[in-house]
Amino acid sequence: MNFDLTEERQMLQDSLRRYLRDKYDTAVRNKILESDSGMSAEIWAELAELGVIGALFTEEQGGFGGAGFDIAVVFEELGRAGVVEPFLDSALMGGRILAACGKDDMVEEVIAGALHLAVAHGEPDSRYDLNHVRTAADGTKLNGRKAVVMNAEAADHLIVSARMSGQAADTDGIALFLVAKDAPGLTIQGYPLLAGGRAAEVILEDVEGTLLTEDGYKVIADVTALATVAQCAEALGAMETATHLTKDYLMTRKQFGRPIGTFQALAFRMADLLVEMEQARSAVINAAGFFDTAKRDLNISGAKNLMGRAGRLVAEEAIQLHGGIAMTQEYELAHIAKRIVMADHRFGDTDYHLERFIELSAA
Amino acid sequence: MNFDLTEERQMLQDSLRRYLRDKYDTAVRNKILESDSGMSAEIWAELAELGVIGALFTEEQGGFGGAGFDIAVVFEELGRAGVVEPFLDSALMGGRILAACGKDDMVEEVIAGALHLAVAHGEPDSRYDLNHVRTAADGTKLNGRKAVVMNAEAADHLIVSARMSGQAADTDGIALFLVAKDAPGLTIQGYPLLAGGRAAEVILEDVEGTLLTEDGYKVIADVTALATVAQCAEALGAMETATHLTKDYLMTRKQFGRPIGTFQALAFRMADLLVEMEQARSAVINAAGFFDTAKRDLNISGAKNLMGRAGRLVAEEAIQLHGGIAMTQEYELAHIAKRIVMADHRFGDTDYHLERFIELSAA
Amino acid sequence: MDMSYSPEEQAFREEVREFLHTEVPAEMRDKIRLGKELTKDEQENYHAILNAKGWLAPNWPAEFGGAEWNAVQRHIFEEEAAMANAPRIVPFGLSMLAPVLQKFGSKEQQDYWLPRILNGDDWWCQGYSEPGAGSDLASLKTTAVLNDAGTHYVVNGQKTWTTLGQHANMIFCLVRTNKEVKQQEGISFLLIDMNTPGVEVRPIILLDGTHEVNEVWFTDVEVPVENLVGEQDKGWTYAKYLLTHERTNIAGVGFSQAGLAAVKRVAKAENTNGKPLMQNPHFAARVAQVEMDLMAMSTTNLRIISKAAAGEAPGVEASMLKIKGTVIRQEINDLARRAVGPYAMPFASEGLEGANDQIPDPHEMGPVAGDYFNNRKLSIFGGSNEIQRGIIAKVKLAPGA
Amino acid sequence: MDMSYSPEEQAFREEVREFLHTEVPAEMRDKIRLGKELTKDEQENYHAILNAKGWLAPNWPAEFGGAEWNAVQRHIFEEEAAMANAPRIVPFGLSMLAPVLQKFGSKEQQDYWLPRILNGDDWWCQGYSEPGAGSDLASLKTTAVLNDAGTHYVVNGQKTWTTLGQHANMIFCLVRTNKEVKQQEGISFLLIDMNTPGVEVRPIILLDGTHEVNEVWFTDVEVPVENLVGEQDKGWTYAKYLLTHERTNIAGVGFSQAGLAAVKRVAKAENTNGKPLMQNPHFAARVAQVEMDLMAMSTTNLRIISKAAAGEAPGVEASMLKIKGTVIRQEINDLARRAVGPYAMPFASEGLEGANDQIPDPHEMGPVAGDYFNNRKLSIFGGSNEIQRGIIAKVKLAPGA
Repeated sequence: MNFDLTEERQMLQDSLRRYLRDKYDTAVRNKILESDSGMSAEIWAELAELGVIGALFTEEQGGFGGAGFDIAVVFEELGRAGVVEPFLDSALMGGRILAACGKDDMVEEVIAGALHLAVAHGEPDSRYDLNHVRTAADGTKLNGRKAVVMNAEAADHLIVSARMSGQAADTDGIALFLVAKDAPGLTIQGYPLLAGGRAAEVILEDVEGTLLTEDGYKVIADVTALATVAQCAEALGAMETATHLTKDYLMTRKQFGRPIGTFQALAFRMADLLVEMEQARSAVINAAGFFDTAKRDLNISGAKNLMGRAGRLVAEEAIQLHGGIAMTQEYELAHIAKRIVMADHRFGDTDYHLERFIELSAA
Repeated sequence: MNFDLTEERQMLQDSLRRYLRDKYDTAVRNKILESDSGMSAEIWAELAELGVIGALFTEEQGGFGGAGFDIAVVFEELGRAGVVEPFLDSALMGGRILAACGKDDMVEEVIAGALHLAVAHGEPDSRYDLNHVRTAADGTKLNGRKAVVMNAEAADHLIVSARMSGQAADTDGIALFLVAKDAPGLTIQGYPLLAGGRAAEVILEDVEGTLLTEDGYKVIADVTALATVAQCAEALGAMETATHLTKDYLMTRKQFGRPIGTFQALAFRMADLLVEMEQARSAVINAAGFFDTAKRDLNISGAKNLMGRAGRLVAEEAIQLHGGIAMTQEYELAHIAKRIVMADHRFGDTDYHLERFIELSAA
Repeated sequence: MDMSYSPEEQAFREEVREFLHTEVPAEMRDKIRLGKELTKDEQENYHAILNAKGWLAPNWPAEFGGAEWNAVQRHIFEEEAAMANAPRIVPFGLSMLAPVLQKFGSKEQQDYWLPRILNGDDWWCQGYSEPGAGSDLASLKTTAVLNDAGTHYVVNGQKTWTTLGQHANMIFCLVRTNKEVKQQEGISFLLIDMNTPGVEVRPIILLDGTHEVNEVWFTDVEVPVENLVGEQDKGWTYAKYLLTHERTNIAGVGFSQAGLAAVKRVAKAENTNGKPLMQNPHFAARVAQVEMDLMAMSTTNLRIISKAAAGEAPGVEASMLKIKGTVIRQEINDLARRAVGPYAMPFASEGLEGANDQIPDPHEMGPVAGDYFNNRKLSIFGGSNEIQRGIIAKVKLAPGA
Repeated sequence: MDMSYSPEEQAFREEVREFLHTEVPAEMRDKIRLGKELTKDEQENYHAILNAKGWLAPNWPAEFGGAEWNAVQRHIFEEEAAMANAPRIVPFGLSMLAPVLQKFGSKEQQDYWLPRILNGDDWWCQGYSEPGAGSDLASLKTTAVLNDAGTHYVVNGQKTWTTLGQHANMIFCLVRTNKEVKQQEGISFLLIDMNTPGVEVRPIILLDGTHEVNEVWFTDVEVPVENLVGEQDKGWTYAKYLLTHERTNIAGVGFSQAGLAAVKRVAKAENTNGKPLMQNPHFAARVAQVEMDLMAMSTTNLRIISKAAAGEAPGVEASMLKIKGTVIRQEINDLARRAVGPYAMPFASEGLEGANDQIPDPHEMGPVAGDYFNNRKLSIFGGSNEIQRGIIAKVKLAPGA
């Protein structure tokens, strides 16, 4: 048993943390949030250079990592700094789908930071159910509508799931297609997201796609498992920042003549947050560490549910312990709290994973 | 709108509270707990004299109350003093079933405190489901087993539910029978209860009963509704005592040179308990006040669930805020906390009423 | 005990409901339902509609033109207004300043300012909070110094969290007029025209992108002595009077009922795993639990209202309601964001005109996640829930309590 | 990162499991499973079984006859022991007194007392807590005064919450030997023979009817000076060493795992509404939530154990584990009482011999409600969870933390 990071991962963590601390402070990030594209091409390129994307892929795939803990290390740091650039959706999900489908040349471009992707899978009435696909594939001609597609506007290609056969909720019969950003019949209605970045409603009308795989459900389920680990790690990083900001504030801010952190009721609540932080860290370790075992999904659902609960607690308590200042958009915690809570709306929320955990542990 | 007690109820409350304060202190009650019968015949007689039982019946039935608020007033006071005598099971449930079945002469005896009853309805595998009856009635010959029957040993008569027709979970086909304590074939295996009083496993082997009603489910359901109001009110009274004891202890007990109630973390938790006490009081008012309306069951389930949650919180926090002394059997809170938590095991627990509330509000 | 409304009260409820549905424009109520902010004009229009009916000042005595409703009537109105998605009355002039003027103001001040409030001639905002003071309100630092001629106070300092200050032309302020005495004894209550040179309003954008609150800066602002309310250095008493006096609707029962109804509507429409979300036992449990809590709190609220209608001033119960009421409202905001699933993520920014057209909102719930974050303020502002717990503990743990 | 056990550790686990199932009598393990208390003889028998194997003192250095297990081995043993329903080792002599003697005791004391602990010649209990002291342990008032001849201390005072004091023949005590100095600096560590005249043990019955703890009264009790451990007035240091030194198994992971397994077993058998309770979504949600929390805490525990095995002393993490561990165990006790429904109500009293025969226990869960109440102690004794929060806040809110 050993809970230390390997030397390589430790180096990656150190360099990534250093880079983000130096280059991605609140002012820089708030400027990115206000920009039209909602992301910084410069940051993207520099982080790719640093190896952030390469760490998300196995050596076989052309990267130098790709395991649960590699992904956890990267996304914890991105979460700590509240990074809004779509590494999770474009690089990790898009890239790993392409890797699973043998598109090695494109993966190479992804790792170099040169290719941007979007995964268009969820639909307006699918909520968090991965099997729920109504978008129809008539051969390679696609018709349907995709909901809240992350990074759709900036993507060079969309990866679109569509049904070749079966009913809306069947896991069989779902295929994945590659669709170029300028494909005729493709409409992308973009909008900003509360926690940063942009998404879009995507409408496909007789859009021509290139088949990636007919085993679409499995590929989506596997990459969603990876993405959920990443999302949990990102939330963990953000929660670390939230608790750090709160600790600092408690000992800086004075009321009634003393630091508010010396008021016992507040100090004890801070202690409770730190207890939950250890739980959250362990949940992420479990999700990452059991990734290549039969206990993968049980641990992922356990982690995502726990992060949903602990995340809400940390976000709300951090705001409450701060008081008014945390309500202002320009304060770092405002953005961080949004990242934490909005993580509950991706890849299944607290209740979704509660149910899944119950099912898996009954099995 | 008016939330004041009527003059009659106010008088009943005052005299009952005064009597119990004078005659039913911790030492008296702990002696009763240690006795073989687990109850005091003297207290029973004096409370009957005081009108406590009469208040549980309508004028039509020979009493002078019988409405939701009458029952709530009585049981709140009994709960406040941690009374273990079986007014709820023997007098209220037993008596009101007999009243519903037109046994006026027996009701008169109940009101006078002279007749003791036990309701033998639940069975070893029925949990909280009222419709679950396997005990079989072959004409008036009864065979089966009843679980955790309150007051069975002391009762002059048992009221036994038995199935005349249908499957184990049907609501139709359940009848109620009166069975004398010395009926041949009746076995009563008694034992003490953690929160005081006694119950028994009751085994019926070809026991002869007298039919009370063939509409047994409805009678049981109605009297269980009454009993649930009573149980909620009793728990409320006990919770009042728990919070009072805790408030007093916080301002009396000193540690690190000051009353522990001056430590902010403890003071705030006490404040939170008091907030929940207002919720609990209102829940009981709702359960009692909507008793004769179409919203009866919704409000009862809402109240029982809320009391289950608030009760657990109050019991656990009262113990925790006290510290070690609350762990000792002889301290008043120990008994009171048991009364509060064990209330969750009668007439459906927190989850049972959560589900019932969901069903009723979807209807 | 009697838990029903009297026939008169029921008739009043019908009248209110009818009025809100016929007189308040549907577009206005749609905006409220979708969580959009009203423009200043719309808000003033709503006030005018109520004023025409004589209902704008329910809590004012009749002598000043108020409706003189009792607590039950006010509760009925608030409940109906919330269910009808009617706007809130902007409270600063009507229920925060007016009671102070009516109790402590001079005859001249009453005659001049009160009709203007009813007619909408002034838009008032409140200048209490200061940066660095937080819950410790009495530590405020904005100073007012009487000039040598004794004609004007000269005000310097900064107020913050000034709600809707961007619309206001008048602000009532607590200012420090004496530094030599105990904090609470050197504070005065001043009425300040925001068009006076030296007053500057700077927006604060909240974490959901909304512009509700502001900073107000004062640099050598001259305020005529006629605008002092009551006596100099007695302002803290007036402000405290207000805090204990005007605590109705603190529970926000109506808002919670409306919010919960909206959540249920969505949860019946939204599907998960092939079934309506409302049939998912875990979501249903969340809804049921908050509904049971709300049913209980609603009765607590009525208990206090019924006491208030009988002339008893609510004491520490107001603090209890504040805590429970905000917890429940925030829980309902949390349910709303859960209910819409991934559609909680889009950012409907009021700041970007026209930019919201493309924001998908299939359930017409408005910016649920934004509201969730925005309403974290409920437990922070207006006496944080920690302050309320302190009040409860102080009262209830006092000897003999 | 590597979350698996090494082959050696797995082999050790197998050995432990085999040993517990073959060497520990089944009747003994049944009693534990059913929540019954062991007799003194049974407890001593268990110790003897472990001692014969050389496993009675896992944390002692080999020079004193200990097994010298590392933290991972100890964790494996604790986990297996809990799953096998093996008894707990009575810790007072073995893991509470012994480390103090080994570190601060004289050679004579070590040579005399340590073998007696292993052999079960003495049953030790702990005399720290006093009535009125509670969490403020250092305020203790029991005095020890050296007699004029310098041969004996004369002890007067009262200890309380003395676990299993009814079985003990020896007690190690903190006593006040100097009232003139700071509280913490006038305390000494004494070994007292409970058969000395003037020692009286009075039972305390806990709220579930069990007799686990006692009051111990001292009236002019003469204790030979040879029984002073270390230096006079330095006892507080020794006690604190113990508190920070011996904190393994603070999380109680094994107990929680065994408890949760029992709850699941019942919930699969118990029916509600025609289906196993385990299929009731609300009960299933309670079980799942505590299981997820336990999975995470178990990893936190392993993280700390793995650090400890590498020689790092656990710091504030021990306080965090104490809080989370007790909350989870108490939650599982709560689930157990829920699971059995109305059968939680009967009172299985140890006090009444033979009286338990008629107590129905269809699921063989033992006195679940009694255990629920009894285990409220977990968050009170051994440094209450409030004390732990204070420690965490003190460390983590310190400048630079």
